[in-house]
Amino acid sequence: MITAAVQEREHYLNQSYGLKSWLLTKDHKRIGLLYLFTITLFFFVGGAFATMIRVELLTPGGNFVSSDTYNKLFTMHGVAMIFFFLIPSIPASLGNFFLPMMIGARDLAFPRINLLSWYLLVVGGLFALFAMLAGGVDTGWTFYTPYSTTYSNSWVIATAIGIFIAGFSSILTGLNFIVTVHRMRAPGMTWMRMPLFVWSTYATSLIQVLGTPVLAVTIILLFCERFFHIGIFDPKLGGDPVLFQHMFWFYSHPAVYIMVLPAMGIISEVVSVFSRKPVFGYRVVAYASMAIAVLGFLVWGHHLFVATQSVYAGLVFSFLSYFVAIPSAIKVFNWTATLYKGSISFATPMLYAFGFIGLFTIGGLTGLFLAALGFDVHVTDTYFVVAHFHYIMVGGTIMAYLAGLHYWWPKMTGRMYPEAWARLSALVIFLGFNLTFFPQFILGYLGMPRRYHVYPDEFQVLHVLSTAGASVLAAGYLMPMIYFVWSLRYGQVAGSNPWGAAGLEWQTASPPPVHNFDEMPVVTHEAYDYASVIGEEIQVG
Amino acid sequence: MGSKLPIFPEQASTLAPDVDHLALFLLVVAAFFTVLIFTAIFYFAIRYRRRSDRELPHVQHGGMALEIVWSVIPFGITMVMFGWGASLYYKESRPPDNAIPIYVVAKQWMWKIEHMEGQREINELHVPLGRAVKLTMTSEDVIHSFFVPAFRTKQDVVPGKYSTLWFQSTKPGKYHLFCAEYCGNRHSGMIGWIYVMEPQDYQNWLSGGAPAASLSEGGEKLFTSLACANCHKADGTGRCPSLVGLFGKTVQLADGNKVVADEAYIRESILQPAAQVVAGYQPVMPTFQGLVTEDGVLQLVEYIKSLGETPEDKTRASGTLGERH
Amino acid sequence: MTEHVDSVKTYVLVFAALIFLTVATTAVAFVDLGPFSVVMALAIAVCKMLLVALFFMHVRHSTRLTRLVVLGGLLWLAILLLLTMGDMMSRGWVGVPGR
Amino acid sequence: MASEAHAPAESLALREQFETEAQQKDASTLGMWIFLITEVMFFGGLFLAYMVYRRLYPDIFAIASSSLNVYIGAANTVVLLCSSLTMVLAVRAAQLGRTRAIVLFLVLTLLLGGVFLGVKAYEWNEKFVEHHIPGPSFHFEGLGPDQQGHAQLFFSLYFAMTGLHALHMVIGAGLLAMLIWQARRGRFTAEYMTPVDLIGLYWHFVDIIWIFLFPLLYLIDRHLKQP
Repeated sequence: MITAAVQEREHYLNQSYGLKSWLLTKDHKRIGLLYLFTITLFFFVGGAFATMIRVELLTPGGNFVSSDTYNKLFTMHGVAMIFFFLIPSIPASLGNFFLPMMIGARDLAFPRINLLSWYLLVVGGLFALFAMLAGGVDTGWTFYTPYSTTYSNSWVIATAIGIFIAGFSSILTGLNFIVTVHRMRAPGMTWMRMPLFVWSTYATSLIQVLGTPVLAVTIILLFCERFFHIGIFDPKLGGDPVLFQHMFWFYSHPAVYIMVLPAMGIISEVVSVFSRKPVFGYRVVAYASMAIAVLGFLVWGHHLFVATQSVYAGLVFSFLSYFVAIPSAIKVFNWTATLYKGSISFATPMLYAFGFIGLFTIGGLTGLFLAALGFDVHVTDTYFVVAHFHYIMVGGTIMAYLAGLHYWWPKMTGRMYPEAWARLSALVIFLGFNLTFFPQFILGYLGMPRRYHVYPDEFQVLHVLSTAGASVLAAGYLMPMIYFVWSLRYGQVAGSNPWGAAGLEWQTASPPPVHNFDEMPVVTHEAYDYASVIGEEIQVG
Repeated sequence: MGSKLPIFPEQASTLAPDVDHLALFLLVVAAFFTVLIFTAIFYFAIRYRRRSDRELPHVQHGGMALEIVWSVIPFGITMVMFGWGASLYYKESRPPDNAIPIYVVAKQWMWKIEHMEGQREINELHVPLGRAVKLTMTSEDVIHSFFVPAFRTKQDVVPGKYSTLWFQSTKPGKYHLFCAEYCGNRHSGMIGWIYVMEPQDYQNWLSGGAPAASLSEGGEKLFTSLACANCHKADGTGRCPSLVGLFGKTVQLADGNKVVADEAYIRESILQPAAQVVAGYQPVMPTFQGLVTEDGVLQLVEYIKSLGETPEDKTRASGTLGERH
Repeated sequence: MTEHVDSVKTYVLVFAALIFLTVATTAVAFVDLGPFSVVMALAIAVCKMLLVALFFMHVRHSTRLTRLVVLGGLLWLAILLLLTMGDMMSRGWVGVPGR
Repeated sequence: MASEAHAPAESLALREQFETEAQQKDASTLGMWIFLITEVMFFGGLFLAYMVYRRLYPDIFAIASSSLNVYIGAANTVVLLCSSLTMVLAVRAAQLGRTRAIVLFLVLTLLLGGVFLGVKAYEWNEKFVEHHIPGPSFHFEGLGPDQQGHAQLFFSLYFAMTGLHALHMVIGAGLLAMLIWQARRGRFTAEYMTPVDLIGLYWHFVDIIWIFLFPLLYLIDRHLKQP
């Protein structure tokens, strides 16, 4: 290390070269990057489908693609985005890279299983891609029976197998993280000293481990019913299609929290670092993550309010749904309070974090609309729902993902991204996003059902606005793609701690050495102790 | 055509204003918190912007009092939302006793509608203004969903069972009917119109055309052609229980349970007779699954309902869901 | 490391209890207990599960974390079963088909 | 029991991401337990479907269940319990570092697992002969056409549950074979026997699943109708 020049220093990227050194790596940082490539690919696959959907909806007549194609487009958009982008997005890429570093570990507890998880995601993804190329699947990402088992003439089985395999990837990642957090923390890293990103990723892992197996068995039953013609949900035999919906949403509602909890973790990190203050109410925010993970399992029936679920079950699920709103609200209030009397920097990650808080607030509040039974009956299965979950998943998860990517980019690559371009992209994405999805709330309230290829004329103006927003949004997403690649070669060399952050991951070199730390860190103070980094204390405000 | 930019959907049922009031309340709450958060972020971000790279704000740890305030107050507000939404939902799920019964069979990709008087419509539903209407619905293939935005109501239509939806219109006109649950290739073509008519016009419409037979008359024909009466003798001497006056009664089953003889029970008894056998009888009835269409089942149900009524009642088109708790 | 080694005798006794319970559950299934036959069958199965988990899987010597994991798993299973069955059981309570 | 000399193989067993062997063993054990919890939820979905349909069609489930041979089922339960006993004895032998005993008990466990699967295959074949395989050719004697579907639901669940259970047994057998091979080469000592311990946990878990499957599938209201 004393061999001077930065380029000479050995780190995880230059320690070995060649395809084999990547495909057989057990280094969590390299696996994190492998995930990053994979999910970026699926993001653009899903994005291409989204683009075609928005082009089709420019006109009410359905004259860009056929209805069959349109149905496949929205199904494959959902499958690609949810199972192969959003669910692995933050935990498997940034989480993989930084969770061990943030708790001062050399690696995850089971590095080989970690590599296996990535391969499972790739194999699952290949099945899904095969299904898409071979002719597509048209059941909607929810695979409701009996349409998916009996009536659809598309590649349901290949897609289902792909999701099944990707599910195991998710389970193994969650298992690995849980064990790592329990058993691999550095000396002195007590639970109450863990960064909030670790807390939220831990909570996410619990959901992955407890929920995903139910999806797996549901897919097996779906497979048996479609392939062997033995009906479990078949109404012709006396089976109950609503049972499928229960089993599907037992996983798929908590899956929403798989997507958004790690996003919340990133926001906690970013808001703290760029206000240079510990997160207000650290303990409360940490416990709120756990509360969301637990309560998130009690609310799935709110997807079934008009599905012939019993009235009483509807009441119970609506009641419980409001409980899960509270920890989310607490988080938003705490982030806002963190800004108070802080030292606030407008660096790109912080701009994305502001975007997240704003959009997540709107997404969360419209969730309250949907949990209100009498109102949900009107707007369920309309564009109101579409807008709501895009505010959470795109406005929430993707904004936070980009915040995290900008925040940790210097650590991962050793290079800075171009700040001006990055700020511009944050602004463009925020504006494009709102223009795309805000009109959809109104569309839904007006009664425009989702998954419609052809629609009545009176909805056209709002659809045109939405499509216009989508093109802005698409441009916004291409910008980071371009300047990140550019920065790998031309970006400024980043120091080990460009933001003045206090986390352990910033106490080692950028890019980090193979085993993360040259010597085992010993933690002596709480997370977000900026005094130890900045040195002197200057009163502001 | 495309120049319109509507913001509020039409209100055309008794339920619509209720839903809109709830929506307004939700909107006010949401707007308040959105503005609160946005303002706070903007204000703090500008007021406390970083002025020097070395500055370090004074650390203040959380305040429990604040945490409690901003969890308890939102919780209280959400409980209002829950109570309001729940009471509306409960109201939506209980059709009034005097609602006009109409039957709906959904299939890929059309709505088949049958009136008590025998009129059949496809993708159109004519209803009289100001009368409560109760739809009993089932599907022949996949799950569909009956959605009328102007009435603010929606209900999934599931194969293998009945579901119910009711509304009472308040404004004459023509309203969209959508299928809201994705059902395959021509999902977006599975749409239609609800015509709300002045009662007089509705009567004219009902008597116009020449319906083959009323729903229960059709059921009677089926009852005869399927030879149901050979066992289900009206005087109760047959091998199977008499069906006169059955509808709406509580039936004692062979397995000791009790069940109310509603549409779902009668449907099940036709298609799966051995599932719920009446006490004192043998499970000798064959299934009619595959022999009777969903429409046919509905006709039989209506015929059996009509058996329980006195002749005067029979002419009156009214619901028979009287003795429900 | 405090590895606890149980005696062979313990294991054989547990095994004998398991065999006994298997015979008992089979025998009791032929007796008409009405609705309690399910309860009985499940109660015996739970006893057997406890024996296997506590003795064969060494839960009784395990850390608090392991016990928490086991209890957590069972709790989540209960959530899945109870909330879904809650819907199934309460269907038809308002007396309107499909509600 | 820790009196035996440190074998060099043992320190090789410590992977680089861990600080100590105790940490590694703890991590592996915790990982295994969490994996078992995912298995609980996996089978949980099947148990849920079973509960729903048994509640909807209690009589048909009782009739369909009585077509299963309760004595074979009970005997197979005993076989599986025996295999659990031999498995736990193998773990005990590993704790004491007795290599030959480990191999002996593991081989016994594998054999008993094989017997269980053989009996299961015999039962499935019987179902096949009786047309009790769900699908177009399904037919259950003595039930009306309207109840065939409900009986078919029972058998769909029967095959899904016992099939997935058997799949877990097959995987377990594969793991046992691997353990036997490693044990014969003297891989395991009193200090390093984590794989034996973990696969033991897995095997007992599969046993527990069967402990529930047996009464739920074979023993519904047997008093109604003698087999």
